[in-house]
Amino acid sequence: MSLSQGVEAVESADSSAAGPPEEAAGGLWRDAFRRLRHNPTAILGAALVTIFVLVAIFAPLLAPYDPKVADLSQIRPGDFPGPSREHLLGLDSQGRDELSRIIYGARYSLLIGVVSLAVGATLGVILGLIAGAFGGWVDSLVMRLVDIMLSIPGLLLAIGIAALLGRSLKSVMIAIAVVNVPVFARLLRGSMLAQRRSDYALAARSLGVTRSRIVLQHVFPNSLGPVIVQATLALATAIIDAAGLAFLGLGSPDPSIPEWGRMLAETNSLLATEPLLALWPGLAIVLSVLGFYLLGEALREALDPKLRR
Amino acid sequence: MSLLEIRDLKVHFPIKKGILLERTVGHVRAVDGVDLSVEKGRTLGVVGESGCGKSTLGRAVLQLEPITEGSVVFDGTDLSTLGARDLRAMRERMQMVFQDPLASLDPRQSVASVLAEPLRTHGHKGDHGKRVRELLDLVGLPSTAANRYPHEFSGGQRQRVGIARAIALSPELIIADEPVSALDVSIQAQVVNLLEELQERLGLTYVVIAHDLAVVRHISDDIAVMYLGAVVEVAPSDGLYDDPLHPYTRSLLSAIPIPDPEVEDSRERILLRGDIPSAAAPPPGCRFHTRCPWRQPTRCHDEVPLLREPEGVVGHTVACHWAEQVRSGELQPITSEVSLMVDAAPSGVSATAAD
Amino acid sequence: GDGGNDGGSGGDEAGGTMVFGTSSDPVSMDGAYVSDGESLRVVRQLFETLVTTEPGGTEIVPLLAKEWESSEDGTSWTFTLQEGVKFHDGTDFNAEAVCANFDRWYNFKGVQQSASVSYYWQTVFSGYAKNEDPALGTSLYKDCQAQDGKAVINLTSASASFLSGLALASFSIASPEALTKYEADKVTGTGEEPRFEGTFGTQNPVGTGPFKLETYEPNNRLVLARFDDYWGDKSKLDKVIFKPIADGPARRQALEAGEIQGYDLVDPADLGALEGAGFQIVERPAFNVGYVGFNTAKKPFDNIKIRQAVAHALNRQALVTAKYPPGAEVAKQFMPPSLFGYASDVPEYEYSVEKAKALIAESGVANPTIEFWYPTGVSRPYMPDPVANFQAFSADLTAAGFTVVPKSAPWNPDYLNAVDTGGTGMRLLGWTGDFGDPDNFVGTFFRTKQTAWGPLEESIYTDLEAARQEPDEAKRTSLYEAANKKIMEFLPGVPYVHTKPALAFAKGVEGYVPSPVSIEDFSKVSLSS
Amino acid sequence: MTRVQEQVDAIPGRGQGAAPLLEVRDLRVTFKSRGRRPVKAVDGVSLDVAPGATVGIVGESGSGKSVTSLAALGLLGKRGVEISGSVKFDGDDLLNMPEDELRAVRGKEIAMVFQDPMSSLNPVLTIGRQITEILERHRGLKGQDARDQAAELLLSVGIGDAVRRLKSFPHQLSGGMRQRVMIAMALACQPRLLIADEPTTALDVTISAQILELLRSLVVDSQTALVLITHDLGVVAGLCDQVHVMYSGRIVESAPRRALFANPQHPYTTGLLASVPRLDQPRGVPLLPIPGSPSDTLPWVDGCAFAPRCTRRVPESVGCPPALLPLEGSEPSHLVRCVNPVPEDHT
Amino acid sequence: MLTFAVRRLLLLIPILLGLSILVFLFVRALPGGPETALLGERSTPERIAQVRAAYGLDRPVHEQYLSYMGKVVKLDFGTSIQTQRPVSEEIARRFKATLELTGAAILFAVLVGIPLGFVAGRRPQSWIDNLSTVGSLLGIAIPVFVLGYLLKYVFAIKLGWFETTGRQNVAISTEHPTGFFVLDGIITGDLPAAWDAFKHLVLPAIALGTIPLAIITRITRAAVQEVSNEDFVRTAEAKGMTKSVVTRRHILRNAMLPVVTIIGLQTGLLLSGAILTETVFAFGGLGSFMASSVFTRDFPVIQGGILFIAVVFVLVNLLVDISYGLFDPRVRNA
Ligand SMILES: Nc1ncnc2c1ncn2[C@@H]1O[C@H](COP(=O)(O)OP(=O)(O)OP(=O)(O)O)[C@@H](O)[C@H]1O
Ligand SMILES: Nc1ncnc2c1ncn2[C@@H]1O[C@H](COP(=O)(O)OP(=O)(O)OP(=O)(O)O)[C@@H](O)[C@H]1O
Ligand SMILES: [Mg+2]
Ligand SMILES: [Mg+2]
Repeated sequence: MSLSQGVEAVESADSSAAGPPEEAAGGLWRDAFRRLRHNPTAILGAALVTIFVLVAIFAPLLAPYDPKVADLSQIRPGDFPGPSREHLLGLDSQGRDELSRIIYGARYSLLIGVVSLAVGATLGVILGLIAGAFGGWVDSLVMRLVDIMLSIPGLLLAIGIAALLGRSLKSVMIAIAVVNVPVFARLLRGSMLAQRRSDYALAARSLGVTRSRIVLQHVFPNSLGPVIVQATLALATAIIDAAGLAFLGLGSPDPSIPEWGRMLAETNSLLATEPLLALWPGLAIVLSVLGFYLLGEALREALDPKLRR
Repeated sequence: MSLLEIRDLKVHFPIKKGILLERTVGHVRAVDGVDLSVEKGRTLGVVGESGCGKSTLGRAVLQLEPITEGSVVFDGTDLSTLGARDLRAMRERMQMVFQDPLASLDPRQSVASVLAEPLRTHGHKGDHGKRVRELLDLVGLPSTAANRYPHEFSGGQRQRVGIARAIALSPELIIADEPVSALDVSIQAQVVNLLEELQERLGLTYVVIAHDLAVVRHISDDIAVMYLGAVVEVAPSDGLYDDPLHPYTRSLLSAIPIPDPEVEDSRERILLRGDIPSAAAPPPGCRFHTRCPWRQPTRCHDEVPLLREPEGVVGHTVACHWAEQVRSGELQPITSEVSLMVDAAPSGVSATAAD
Repeated sequence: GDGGNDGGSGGDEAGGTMVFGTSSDPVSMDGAYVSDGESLRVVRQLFETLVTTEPGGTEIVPLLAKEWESSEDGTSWTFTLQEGVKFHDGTDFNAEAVCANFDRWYNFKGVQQSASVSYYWQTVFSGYAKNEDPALGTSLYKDCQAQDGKAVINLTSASASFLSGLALASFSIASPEALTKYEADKVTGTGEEPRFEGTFGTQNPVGTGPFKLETYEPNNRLVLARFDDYWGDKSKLDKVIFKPIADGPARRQALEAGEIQGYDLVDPADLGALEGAGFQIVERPAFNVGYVGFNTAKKPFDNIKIRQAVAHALNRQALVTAKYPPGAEVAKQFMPPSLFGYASDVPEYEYSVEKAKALIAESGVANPTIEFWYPTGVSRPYMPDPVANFQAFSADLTAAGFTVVPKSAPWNPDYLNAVDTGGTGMRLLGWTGDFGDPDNFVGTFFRTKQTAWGPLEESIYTDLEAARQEPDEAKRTSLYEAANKKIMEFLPGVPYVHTKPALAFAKGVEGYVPSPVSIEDFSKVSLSS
Repeated sequence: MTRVQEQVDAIPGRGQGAAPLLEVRDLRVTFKSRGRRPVKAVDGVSLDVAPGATVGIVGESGSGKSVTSLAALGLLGKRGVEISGSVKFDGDDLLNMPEDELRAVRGKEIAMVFQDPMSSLNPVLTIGRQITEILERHRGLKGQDARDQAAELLLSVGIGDAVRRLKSFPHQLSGGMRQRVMIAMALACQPRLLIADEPTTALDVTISAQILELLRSLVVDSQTALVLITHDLGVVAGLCDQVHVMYSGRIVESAPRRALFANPQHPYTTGLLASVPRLDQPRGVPLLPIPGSPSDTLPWVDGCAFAPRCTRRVPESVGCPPALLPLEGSEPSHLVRCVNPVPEDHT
Repeated sequence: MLTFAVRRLLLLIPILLGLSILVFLFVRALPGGPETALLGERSTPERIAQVRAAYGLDRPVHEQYLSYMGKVVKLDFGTSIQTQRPVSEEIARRFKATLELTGAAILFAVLVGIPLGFVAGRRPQSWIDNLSTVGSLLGIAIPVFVLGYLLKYVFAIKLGWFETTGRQNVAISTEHPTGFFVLDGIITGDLPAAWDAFKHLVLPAIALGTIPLAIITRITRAAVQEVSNEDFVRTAEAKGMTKSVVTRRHILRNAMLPVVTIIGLQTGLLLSGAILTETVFAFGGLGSFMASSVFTRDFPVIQGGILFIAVVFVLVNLLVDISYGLFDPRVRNA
């Protein structure tokens, strides 16, 4: 049989097999994205996250008042004016507009989440990359370090680091970042080890591609899927962790910064008298965290090789 | 001189155990003393059952697996003497096609990038895009395929991409490890034909590894039958089916179903007992003796048979002490009533079944 | 709730068990080693001092000493002791025992001399027999003699505050036998780790108080039982249990749930709600001051105009109204009005943003920047919520044109450490009086030069030292009045509040008498159901 | 949305004597999941299995072989699946049977052996437990009785040292042995019908030969009806009485095996035969591949699903789907679904 | 299995060594340093020098480290600055509280999470599945301390069912032979005491157990869904097994494997949560103690405590791995 016949056959097959044009082309990620678009969970998550990000960006336009300007005149111990027409969510314990603080809070919470995640994930990925790329004793060394970090409860580690660096928003972010490092390192390394054993890595070797190139061009990008999923989830937990640190008295030394975790932590004594003040930041945290989690879980599903054709 | 010369090749994987410091407590003898040679322009088929070391052999030839002992001489160069840089350069001349076409393609690389990678790696100048289109044409894919990704193709098309990658550098030797076994039956032939066609056009030398004897026979000039890490028989393709010398080859041939009721109903079937022994602890003597229906009380269990040309046969080697006797019918397989007892007594029992 | 009385031993009507929520376990029950309120509260129930304060006041009244007299020059004090008093271990209380205790304190060595270990001895008596730290002064204490059942204590110089100081729980008389037996002084080796190896302070405190220790399970409960051989009026309660609950809101919830019958330092924000829910609120007389302190060694606080600008910028009244319970008042000077020596005509700095701005302009400091410190992890009577105070003041200062750099640290040790080493330019702090003497307020702050405050006007130091030594009550009063004026002119800080700290009790708890100096006796408390 | 079928299919396997044991009529299975186009996995399959008969179903991956058998036994679950048609076993309609009754039939009257013996055995239970549970369930055997019986079953499928083997876990056995265990389980209650879904595909040739031999001797000899699903024409050639060839959810050709191999009529069947190399033929015979891939199909409503790959494609192939009917002049039991069948002398 | 256990325990040695060095350096890097903690409010340079000498802080760090490790080997971790009692004693007592709390939390999470996840996994997209999804996401998103206050407010103060603080009514005098209060009550036959300790345990355990509950529910759900599609489940169905046998014996047992792993991984998370929970409920455990030790620079406690926690962490994971063998014969025979 002739070669041309094969070509023809395939081409004829092409024309008949091609689905709707939107499904015709695209890489792995585009494929995952396509699947995300059909997933209501992902849409809900993405919507929540989008709202969150938009609020953070446009806070100055949205907030009716300056979140830091206090007016003690209406405040009495254990008695703060609740929601009213001027202040939709009422006043906080310092006589500031709660709504404006919640709106600005999106900025700080996003900032904490993104910065701590960026730092933690980057360091973790670098460690994981080193371990996964070199293997052998380098791998053992890195992994023992990771084991050590993992054997300290995360919050305790964060407390320690925040204590070491002194009180500031920066040290909170670094503390949360450090807690994330071993998680990302281990995740990436595991996923790289699996990818390194794959046939396409072997194929690249047989082509004579250098080891560093195989690792950086093939193995590493293909190992990033779980890391990205984890990143979404870590973004969510960073906000909660910041709240925990604030509860324990670690956080920015400027208490007028409207950061949700701190706002929530500070209302713990008001829960019985002014439950609404705890409700707003609590709701904000829950919704944004929910958004990231839903997105993360949907992404996990979309990237799951088992669910791929 | 042969293009590829494999001499007493051994690949042993250490089995590690230990509490803190790992000790090697044994070896999986995946390939255990293989001698083979392939002439330029010819095709060597390697068959054998799962786990017998076919893939390991293939990878070891391409230096993708650390070699324990022996040597691989390619076009007069002993590959193990090459440094990393020279070896990489040498890879231009020998390539591999993999069993699972999807797994062997980086899911994030477009076909164009897959095919351009070898060119880039080996510093080929010129228009890579043109070469990519050429290659796609050569393996029968439309040039529109270049911008697509592996998961968007069918199995057969993916394997075409894999083959295109292998021939991108115009190698002399291609090792194809189960190139069709992951494909649907109806398209296996497409790929087999493509391989043959390319060999003709480009003057390639093939080592084709497969467990499907029929496919191997179709494509190969010579066939090596492997059992538990060792080659037990090497023969020209036509000779093997007509005149199988090794008891294992005989059983293998008889076990392969043939899509013809007439043949199936009439042919004699030699059923082997039990499973393949572990490659970590191969039986002493002849590796096959635990399952061999022609097993003899002497020699088989204590003397390792060497690959040899039995009397009266030319160009056909076999590793069996009793090859002549088996061939002449002097020795008959031990038969009994259809017995399905397969893993108890070590004695070889086989069943002849006829419908 | 019904939890409190379960399992109590009392069948008799007057008895019962009261559970009191504390913020922490006592550091030690050996009064000589402690200075924190939670420890002293327990020590008060187990031990007694020679003299004490009147219930609810600061006047000195007899306790283990029936009466006392001092020599003309005020250096020799003779205490006539109660008779028939027994320690919990059955040994007799007598003059020898008194002297043994004083000599023990006087002869503290090594780590025992650390200010954090024997703080009040240093406050009242300055030094020891052999000072190991040259910075410590000559000891006020000379010796003690037991004469005819009386204890005679000789001092090296006269001290007006000696007698009121003796009411401090740190000068509780312990059983000398028990002190030896339970190795109270065994603080492992000089120069080795400061390990309190003896069990006197942890498991075997033996005093003469109305209660004796029954069980102490750190972190869980500390149970005191009535001492049946008590020389005075025996306790009405069978038992008092101190339950540590570090978290403030958790204490409140425990009271609401009926798990405890009382707790101290109620958050002002909770007062209304608790009262509304039928709990009793008991207020201590205001005997404290909350202030914003400057370090005059640091710029820009070396500039009097800046200090004055800050004083005018702070809206103290607004803060006190918003964040302190009713009854709190804006402070005008560094001691409470109830104390003698309080001056009626100190300079006042009313809230005025304009004046503040004008003063800044006058000061010549362009764009004054202030490092403003506040503590975390602490709630004090004078600042129940430091963060709230900080935020309010910080906003005021910003409004007046200051740039505020927020600084904070955990109360202990970081914040206090930063204050003491002079690291804080401007800080939130305050003071609760230990005994009824102005020296315990202004004297503590300004009698000696302290790094925390930086250099003050020299005459303030000398004036306060003279006032302390002055034996004549009337003269002392006017000396302190003058000093207070001078201080408020110099303005080393801005006092802003005197507040009435509150305790909350469940219904049925009766007879708890709050004291300005926290000398409060649980044996007078009774439960009615 | 389906066009009314104009021609009526003949029933493959019918008319071979006794009343059929299994009677499948117009079985249709459609998978529907959110956000995807519905998949018609099985589209109007009808077939009969006579008592004691051995029936082969051949077809490529995805042709609907497994789904047919799973649907018949109610093993597809309910979510996202639409099943229509009828499946009668010994006269009882399996598709409409109450769940409990169906469970009583499965394993007892109808047993199954699946393709992958590793994943088809529960990894955390001993094989003894997995055999005895079926004895408990359907034969009321308990304790030692059940264990004795299980050991006997193991012996009967050729596993020696059965008592000890009962305590093994699946991962401790080789692939061949696992498949024997699967067969032992299937035969535990002497079912009247055994459905073996690619029972040897995952195994080596020599082991596969053992298993097929085992099936032959146990099933065929005991008059158990066998439905053998495979993609290997060689396997059916040696074992089956009647063979059904499936393509894209439909039976495209159905014949007694000798007739099928001697005279294949559907282009797909011929194509399949011509595309695999045969050991018994000279080496030089060229392979004639079927172009395209199995996923290149027309929706059935538009005609023959094989048309895109078919070399004998004629304009009529596209349009109304052809019916499954005997060709004029050939045996009535040889049915084909093609508008342009392969003439007898094609080779 | 035994060599596996021994191997894991030996792996603990490098971890502990590395950890001890890191913690040692950490403590010495803390601003202020341990001497501040010791001296408190009134420190002078002279006294600082004195204390530094007393603690050997003026010696080279490696010497300090060696002498510290010398004591650690004898299980002497020094004296707590906060409480003036031996660190080992403090840790031991508080750890029992933490263990009781975390144990109860995990029990709660497992007992509720597995059945919930199971039902959700068997009936995907049903109302109970959606409820469990939303519920578990909420559970993950609510900070532990908020939940703690909330639970107390509703169940202790408003409804009066449970207690808000501590581990047992302080008026109850009972023996504590084991240090686990509920167990102690049962052992000594003092059932009211056990009941009371239980009432104290419920709310903190729920607060702490909510995140693990959420995670276990999610994992169980996913595992059940995955296992339900496994071939061997189809085999069991084909064998005609009853529905309950299929779900229990075949699906649940296999679905437990990832759940067991997750339970092990929760240890770190639980100890983190315990810091907050113990604070809110005044539970007197190790977590809140460690946190306050960092704040107060109680360096003997920080050093000893972290080593101890690391050992616990590794042991728990070892235990999980071993119990994994109980569920999975493939691991057992490996
Ligand atoms: N990296 C490795 N480490 C240890 N053992 C190995 C390794 N690779 C292969 N083996 C073992 O070597 C033996 C031969 O394996 P190989 O993959 O070469 O067999 P094969 O003939 O290709 O089998 P198949 O047909 O299943 O692909 C097997 O027993 C296998 O388990
Ligand atoms: N649960 C399912 N959901 C959606 N589609 C399914 C499902 N199960 C099977 N299919 C589809 O039904 C078609 C027929 O599948 P089936 O498993 O019956 O094929 P088969 O002939 O047994 O193939 P193989 O040889 O690969 O086992 C395929 O296209 C498959 O993708
Ligand atoms: Mg292989
Ligand atoms: Mg199938």
